[in-house]
Amino acid sequence: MNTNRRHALKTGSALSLLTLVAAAGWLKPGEAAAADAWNKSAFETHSLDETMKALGGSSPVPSNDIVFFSTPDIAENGAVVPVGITSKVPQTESIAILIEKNPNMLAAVFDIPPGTDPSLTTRIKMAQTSNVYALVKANGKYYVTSKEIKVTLGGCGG
Amino acid sequence: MRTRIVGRCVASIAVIGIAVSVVYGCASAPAKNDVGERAEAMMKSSFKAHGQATLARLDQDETQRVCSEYAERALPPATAERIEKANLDTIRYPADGNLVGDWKSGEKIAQSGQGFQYSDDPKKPAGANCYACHQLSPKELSYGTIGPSLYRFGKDRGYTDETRRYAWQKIYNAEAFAACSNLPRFGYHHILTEQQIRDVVALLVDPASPVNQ
Amino acid sequence: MRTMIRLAVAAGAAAVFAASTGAALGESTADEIAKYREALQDGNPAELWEARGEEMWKAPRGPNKVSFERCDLGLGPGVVKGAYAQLPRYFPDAKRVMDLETRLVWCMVRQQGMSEADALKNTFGDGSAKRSDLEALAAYVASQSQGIRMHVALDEPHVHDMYRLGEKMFYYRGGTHDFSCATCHGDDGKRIRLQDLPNLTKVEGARKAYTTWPAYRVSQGEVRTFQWRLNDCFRQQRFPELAFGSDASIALTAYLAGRANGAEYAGPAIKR
Amino acid sequence: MADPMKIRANLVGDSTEVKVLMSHEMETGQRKDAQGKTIPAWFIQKVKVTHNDKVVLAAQWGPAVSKNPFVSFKFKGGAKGDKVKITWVDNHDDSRTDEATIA
Repeated sequence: MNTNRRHALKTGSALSLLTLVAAAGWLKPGEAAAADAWNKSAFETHSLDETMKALGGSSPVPSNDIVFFSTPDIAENGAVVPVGITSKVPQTESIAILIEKNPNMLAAVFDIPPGTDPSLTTRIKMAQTSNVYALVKANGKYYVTSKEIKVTLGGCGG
Repeated sequence: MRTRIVGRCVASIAVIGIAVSVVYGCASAPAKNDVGERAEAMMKSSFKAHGQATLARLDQDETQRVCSEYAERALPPATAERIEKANLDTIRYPADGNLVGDWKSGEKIAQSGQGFQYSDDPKKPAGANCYACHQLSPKELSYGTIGPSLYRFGKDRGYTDETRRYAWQKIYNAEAFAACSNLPRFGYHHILTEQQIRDVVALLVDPASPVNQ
Repeated sequence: MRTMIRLAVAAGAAAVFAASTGAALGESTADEIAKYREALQDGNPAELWEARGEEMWKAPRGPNKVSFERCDLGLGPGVVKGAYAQLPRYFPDAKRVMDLETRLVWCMVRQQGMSEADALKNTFGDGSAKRSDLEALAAYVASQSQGIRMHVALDEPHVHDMYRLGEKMFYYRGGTHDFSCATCHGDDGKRIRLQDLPNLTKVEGARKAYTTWPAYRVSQGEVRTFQWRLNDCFRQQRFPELAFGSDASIALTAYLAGRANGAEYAGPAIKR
Repeated sequence: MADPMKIRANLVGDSTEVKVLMSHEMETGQRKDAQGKTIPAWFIQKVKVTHNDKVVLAAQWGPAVSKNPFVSFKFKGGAKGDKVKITWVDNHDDSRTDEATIA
């Protein structure tokens, strides 16, 4: 929907923290993520501060060419939050999902080889209402978009 | 033979194997209480005590019994009046006369659905789970609609002694105002403590409460 | 530094929140929840339970090394196609009205030679590593009734009697909170928090609700059966625990399944 | 032994649409059991999808991917009857490979 406006609102915080993850080196150019050892350090960024320490590298550019689809603004339950991401950035190599307020920010990284559509859906856990970032690596550069997903309380005994 | 069976049809079901037509005969026969008694007996043998939820919870008081009986038809006005009067008589007020506590604590109580389930720790304070059924603070998107919206409860009614007293009574025992209401009797059943009721009253009637913004 | 970042993020989040909560809040919330539910439909993990259940159905089990292919769910030994849509039903061999789960336990004990305690060991999975065979078996059997119309034999006297007892139970108020099933499920268009409550006193409501169970509950990461649904409703009603396979559980199931008659079975579904 | 995956691979136009459900706890390592003891982390870390030995999707996951993970995506070059093979490896070094035929 209105990724643009949302972007404008929080570019400041989004950009710095994403840079960090990118800089933490979770992807090496030209290599499939699955071929590498699991990138422990990238998956163990607990807070903004911690990610901050790894600052360096180029900032991801906010992009309207990354779009969330089949991703509701409100999740009825945080244990399963459907997320769909499409990248129209040419030469997209990988798509990552980050959840700002989760204990560990990075949820998943997908490598997209040539011939595979830069578009996928999956499901993530969210500890609470948070911004969710779709980070795309294309032709060696990073691009980002984000949206807030609210996690609601449910049930009669909770 | 047919008439006799229909007349005492529930007893017959229990004793004989019964024919289909007889069963349908029962549906229109005035033997409802007998089905009710059998249902009650069946429940008592089908539930098991678990933690704080003992089998005594299946024993109905007069209000529960009458409200179950009339669940599918209109409650006669005289019966409704009798129930309301009996429940009004159960309402107790704080010795110091202070009905209004802290709305912030009231908000927490309104959010919590813990308490009295067999899975709950009986040592922990219970919540009132108001948001399960009511809209209160407009900041909480996740609210239910079984009960009416209570947004602006105090503002709309006026911040008067009368409003405060009504809020206390409603929370303490709602059956005093509307027989067979869905609202639990938080005071009568000792679900909430005196202080907790004060705090929930505050959530409803304090001009500073988010409910009245 | 730390505080500054936090503040910046908080301010951003607050601004987004303010921007997205307009006047038609209730409506947009409902729309987004509907989108959430729709997005879940694409892949239902209940299929993993169905696959596991099918394997269990066909494998020799228990001390007698007998598979469920000898188990008669009412349509003949081993017949699963359409069986769930006709349950609960009266079983002359057990002299009892049984629902699916009760019948599965009966087959485990009578045919496979398991002790009742063993058969009832894991009626419900714990949401973690302890899984329930019954939930998987129920998911499989129920999946074999997809698209088949519910047809509980209400003209059978035993079933009809259970139906009427179940109806009574539905309206039985009790416990510390004065709740009955009807407290939450007796009116149209109501919800608890954001969860829509089917009005089970109406045929349309009962049809829509009953035909989705068993269901994968994303909040629990388990497929839950109708026995579980009733058990957990009564827990939240602040009642004592409804015993698995008890007469009361079957009576209430007969009432709700019977009211769903005529509707196509559409489970196992995926739900919050 | 882990349960089999449920894989669907269908030709839609010139793309193969893959949908996969995996049976896995995806335990975060942050939850506590009834006794208050932390339940250790247990989750899929790597996923690889191949078509005719060519990798069509590769992923690394943390424990924030939901229990019983689901992924859907599309790739070009598949034909009816071809196999799509999926492998996951978790943090216990347990792994599972399943395949499906493109329909």
